[in-house]
Amino acid sequence: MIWIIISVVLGVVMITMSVISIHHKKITIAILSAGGVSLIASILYLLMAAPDVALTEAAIGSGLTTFIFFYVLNKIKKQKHVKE
Amino acid sequence: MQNIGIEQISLAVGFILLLLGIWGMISQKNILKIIVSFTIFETGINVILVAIGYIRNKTAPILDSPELQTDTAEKIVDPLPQALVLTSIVIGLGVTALLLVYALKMYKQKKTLLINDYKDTKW
Amino acid sequence: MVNPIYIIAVFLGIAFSIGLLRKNTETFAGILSLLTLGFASIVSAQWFYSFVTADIETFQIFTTAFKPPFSINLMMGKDEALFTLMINAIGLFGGLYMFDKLKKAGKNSFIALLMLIMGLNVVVMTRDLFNLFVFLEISSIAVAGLVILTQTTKSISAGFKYMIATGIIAGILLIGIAFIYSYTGTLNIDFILVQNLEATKGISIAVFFIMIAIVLELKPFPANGWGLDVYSSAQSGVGALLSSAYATASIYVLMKLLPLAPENLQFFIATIGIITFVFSNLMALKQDNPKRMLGYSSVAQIGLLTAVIGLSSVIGSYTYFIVISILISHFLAKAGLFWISGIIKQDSIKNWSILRTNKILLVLFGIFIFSLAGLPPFPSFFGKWELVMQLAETKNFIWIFAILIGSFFEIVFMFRWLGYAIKLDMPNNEKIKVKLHQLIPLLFFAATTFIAGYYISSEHKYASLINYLPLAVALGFAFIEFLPAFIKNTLAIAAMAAYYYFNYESYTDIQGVFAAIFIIGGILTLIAGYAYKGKRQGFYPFALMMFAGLIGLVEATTTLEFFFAWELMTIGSYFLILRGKKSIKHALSYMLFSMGGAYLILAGFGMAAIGKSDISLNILSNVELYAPWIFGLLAIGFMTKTASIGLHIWLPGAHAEAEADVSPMVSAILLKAGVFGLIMLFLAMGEQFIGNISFAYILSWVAVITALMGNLMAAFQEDAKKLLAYSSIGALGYVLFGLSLMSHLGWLTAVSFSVTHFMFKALLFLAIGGVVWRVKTKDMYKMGGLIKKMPFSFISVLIGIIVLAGVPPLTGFAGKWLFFQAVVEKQWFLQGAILFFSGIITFLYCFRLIHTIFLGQPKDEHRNIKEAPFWILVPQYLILLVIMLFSMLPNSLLKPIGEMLLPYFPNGAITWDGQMATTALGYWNGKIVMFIVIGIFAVVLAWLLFMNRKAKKVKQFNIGYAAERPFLPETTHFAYNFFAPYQKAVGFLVAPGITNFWQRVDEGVHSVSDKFTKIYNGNGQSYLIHIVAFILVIYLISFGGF
Amino acid sequence: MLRNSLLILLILGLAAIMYNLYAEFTPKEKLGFVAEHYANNGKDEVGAANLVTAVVVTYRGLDTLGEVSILFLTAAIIGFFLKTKSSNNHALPKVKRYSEILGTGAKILVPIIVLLGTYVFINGHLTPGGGFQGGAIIASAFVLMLIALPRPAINHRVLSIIESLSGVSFVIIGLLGIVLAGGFLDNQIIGLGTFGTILSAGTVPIIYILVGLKVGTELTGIIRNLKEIQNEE
Repeated sequence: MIWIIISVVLGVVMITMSVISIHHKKITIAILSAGGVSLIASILYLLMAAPDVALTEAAIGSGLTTFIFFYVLNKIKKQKHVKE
Repeated sequence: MQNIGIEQISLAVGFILLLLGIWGMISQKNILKIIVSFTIFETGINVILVAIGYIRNKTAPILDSPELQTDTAEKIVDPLPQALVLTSIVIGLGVTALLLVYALKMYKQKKTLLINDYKDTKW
Repeated sequence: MVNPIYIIAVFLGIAFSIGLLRKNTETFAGILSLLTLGFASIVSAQWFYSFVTADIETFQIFTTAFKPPFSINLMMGKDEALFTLMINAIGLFGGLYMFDKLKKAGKNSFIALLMLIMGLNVVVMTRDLFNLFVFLEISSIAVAGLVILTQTTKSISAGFKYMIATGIIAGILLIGIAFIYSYTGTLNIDFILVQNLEATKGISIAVFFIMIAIVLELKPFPANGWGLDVYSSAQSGVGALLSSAYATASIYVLMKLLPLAPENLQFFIATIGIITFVFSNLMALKQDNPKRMLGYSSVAQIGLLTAVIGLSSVIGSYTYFIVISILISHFLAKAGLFWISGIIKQDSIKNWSILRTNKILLVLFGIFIFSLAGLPPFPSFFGKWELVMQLAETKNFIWIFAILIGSFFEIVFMFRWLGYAIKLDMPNNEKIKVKLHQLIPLLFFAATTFIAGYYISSEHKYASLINYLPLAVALGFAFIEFLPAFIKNTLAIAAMAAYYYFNYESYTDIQGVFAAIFIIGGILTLIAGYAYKGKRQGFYPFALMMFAGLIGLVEATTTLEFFFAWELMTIGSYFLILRGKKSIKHALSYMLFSMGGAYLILAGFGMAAIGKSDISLNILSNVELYAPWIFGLLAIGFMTKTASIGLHIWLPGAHAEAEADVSPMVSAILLKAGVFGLIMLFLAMGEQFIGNISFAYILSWVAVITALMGNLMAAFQEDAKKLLAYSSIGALGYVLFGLSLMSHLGWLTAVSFSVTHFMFKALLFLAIGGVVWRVKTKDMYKMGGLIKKMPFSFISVLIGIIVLAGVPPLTGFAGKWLFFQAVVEKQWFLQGAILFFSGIITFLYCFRLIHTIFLGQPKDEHRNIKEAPFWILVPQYLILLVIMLFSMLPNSLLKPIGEMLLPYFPNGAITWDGQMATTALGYWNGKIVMFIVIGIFAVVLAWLLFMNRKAKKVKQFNIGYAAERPFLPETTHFAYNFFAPYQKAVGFLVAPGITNFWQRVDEGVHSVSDKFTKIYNGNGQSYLIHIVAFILVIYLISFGGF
Repeated sequence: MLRNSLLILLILGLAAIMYNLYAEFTPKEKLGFVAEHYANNGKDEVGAANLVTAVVVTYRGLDTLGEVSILFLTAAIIGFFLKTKSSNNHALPKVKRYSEILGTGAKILVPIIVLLGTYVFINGHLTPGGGFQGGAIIASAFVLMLIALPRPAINHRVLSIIESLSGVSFVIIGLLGIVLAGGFLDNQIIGLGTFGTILSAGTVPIIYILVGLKVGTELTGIIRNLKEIQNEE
């Protein structure tokens, strides 16, 4: 029962974060929230007896992806600077 | 309430994420936001996949303790969807990285991130 | 045999090791990649060869030591062998074609190419759903990578759109796969199929998701903007890969997974396919950019294949044959066209005339266009034929209609393009340079197109019976194009004469008459070809192709042979017409009317074969179902060739603009093909009725109006050749009317008039052609008084118009005499009256023709003009000889024809007594009439000479103008607007209403096309919305609600 | 506004379809027949304690090969995509201010993270984790270096050699499976070893090490490429 409540909470948080990441004006917040969704998803995977997936999601989904996002964003921002 | 398990909640969450992702992709104008939405879409699919393989009250398919090594089929969750998700996540990373590089290059061309500004080929 | 797993292993091994190479080793990496692709091609070719020749068993490839469904397995069967062969071949040749581009982009681009082909290989071979997903992803990512070989804003944004769209599609596919796994416990396709899936909603939706994703991969209308953008912005080499390799693999996936789908979903898939086919071809009409046009065309072709596969439960065992033949054509031709467009590098098809600077490319271009358009002898011709036959057999007429409409649109844009390339003025003096590595793939694919066509036809029960000898001879002339024209002319005449000599005995009855018109007539007109100097490239192969088609018509015993010959004749004559000046428009409209007619014929043949065990032409004589429909379709189809009113607008331009010896070929000979078809049709099916009205009766009115209008329009022409062309329309009206009488006399006139019309029209066109050759203009008011300069031509024209006008003593009169007898006998007096009236008009234009050209004052600029070329005169006098013979001895022509007709129309025949013919209404003796007329003529001539013996000759320029020069000088010429008074009286009849009608149809279709293309607004997001909406709509339709 | 409401309708429609899938889904009580086979025989057939690894590396080895190829392909595409015209220009990037603390921290952390990653993929057949996870972890170590150090000592050439060699070795091991064992990618080229120890499950750990190396170098390569284009301007 407790796991169900936890999973519901996790689910609600994930949905909220994904709404934020889609609708928030600031792109950095959006990227971070998307990473957060991934991270919480990996907790959910743990609950569903999938440690392998959890590890992968944490390392790749929330870690590397977010990182590449920021790298590109950074790059784009710099270009904007160059232009102005 | 008794019939509801983690897998159903996860399944629901997965579907909602997937729909939110599609919503983001078709409603957001910013290319980066579209890509963010795409990652959420992918996460949704992955959650669905794992949920499909889950069986209540069973453990992870890692036979590290001796009691798991007999009658294993009765004791573990389905390892196959998990294997599929691993693949799916890695593919997702590849696609996302490539999309981001596209976005970068597109920005370099036109100095804008609005998808509406890239309508050079049409009709 | 090499285990196919080595294909994958070698691909991956080489791709991985390319990373090991140092910088500046791109060439080495490229050669390595090509070797790999070559290896893969050889392996699959080897398998395919074994499957074809040795009938070996399907080979299962297991990975790991475990059997499926526990591990992934691949399969190599005949289909897999063929499809991987195609994919590897396009990889190899596409790689070769793009070699320099890939090299420039760096060694990583070779990796992308290898990965694309490797992925598609696995996609074809794998039997595991998820494995399919993974390798499909590899391929689509590789495509996205190749799109940006040249980095422009267009290509990058197109790549982005492509990635994001395929991302969504892959996601949908993955959900479907996941739920299928959840329901069946396995991912192996074969094991899923044997489980006989229950039709619970969950399973249905899962299957729906898988199928819809596969369909979306095939880029269905309207959810395909992302694909089109890639086609139009990527390099043409990549377009070729996408169109030929990727689409081929996706089609195979659809074939593989189709059994998963319930029957109604299969039907919807087919519907999506056909809609895609029709609309994409429609939208291609508006395209100016060749690559985008090819993109639309690719999408359309794949749509057609989707439809065929979706209908496989209807089409049955023929599905495979149809799919393979259409696919192979598409595969080879689309790759070829994309490659050529990469060499030309022109963004507008209007600039494609530059293609002419390279003859080889031009020929290849033509081959690919024809192959794509489904014309013989290429594979898709047989595929489309069989498709229509099977759909007709199962009474799916709407499908036939849609397929033919779509194909027709395809013809429009393909042949407009071809016409532009061959005829438009060149923008500048640029020359096309082809590198060898670009040419080799093209040559190889073009050659394969022929081989594939031959192979496909040999697989077909009836196609294998077709006599390819005449076609082969015609194509053979393509290889001796370097010889001077007179050698080729001699060879062509010899070939035709030999063919006739060896075969004439086998032609019976009416066959024999038309064989004579076609072949002997062909030889006669070919003689005029000696007048041409130089090489005359591009003439002989097509002229002979046309004659091959005509011969094939006569010899055909099955509907397929007939249709094959019909198309062949159309191709050949299209090119002959295209050779003329200002011919782009006319040649295109000729092609469109011909193909439209051909499709009607095809549909008619299809319907006639319903319930029959074979497709012999005899089936027409015992049709049970839809007989009026079949008759109507075939009759209209044939009437496009006889240029009946409403379907005639192609003719005047086409015939008038043609070369001196081509005009008689297309006007005097080619039109008879339609007559032959109609005769065959009437003989087989007899009179058909819609309600109470006989088709023959309708036809009689069409014929009458055609005759009247044709002659009227002829009278108002300023252009001598146009006058003759319109006169042909009128004359064919007479023939049609004769047929529609359905009596012995009527048919006797029709058939004998066909022969006579050949003679006088050939004579007139040759004579006028000879005049035009010298005076360099076709406008009659610019000529005059040529009788002294060109007496021989004058005599030809004189005799020609006497026959044409049906004045005694020549053979035309015999025709007219019989004709009105037949009318009276049938008691169609109203029609008869109109015909009589139009006969009077004939006198008008005949008079004008001879008067304005040969009589009156000679023009200043024609002082030093010479007689028409000798070789153009020769056939004229040969024909004159025959005319005289037939006029003296009318029974030499009429009697045998009458005897031929006896079995069909035993009543009302003429009785012959020497040269004296007797009918129910009177008698006539050709010989005596001749002598009487000649006698009268001689007396009058003598009288005139005697009276004019004191006449004084005046110098020509004994006249003067008033001071002012008129605005349009020709308006003062007496021959200009010669029949102005008549024009005032009856001119309203010839107002270009019909031309305007077709013009409006054309504009209407194009504006619809334009409207539809607007959905592709270039916005990647809109494309995503299309995809989502597409899924939703198809779901709602196929599930009937949520 | 109209457009958005139409889009919402579209999503709602899609949601209705998804709801059907959700409502029809009944939680499973037991494994499907393929999964059951894996559960019961995986231990003897493959010898890997981590059944997910057994499935990934052996039963569905071809998928994994494809997966590795996807990353490889992505890296390759990004490679030529970002290849700039002035790639011969070896002008050193401007050295910006780098945090000393970050730099030192990175120097300490990187080996630890690499070690962790290595552990994760070496033990992939026994514990959660494997080539992909380990590779990603190693890549993140390099990412840290790329951010923290002014001129990180990552040799492009070495990276690509490791990447290629591990890829080629993967294929060769797969092919050895045909020659020496049951089929392509079969893991029983060498003995299965003792169940539950490092040296068990035949070639599974070897493959996972190769995958780990390959994934790690590929991901690093992608980021390095991004970084290079960044420095170029």
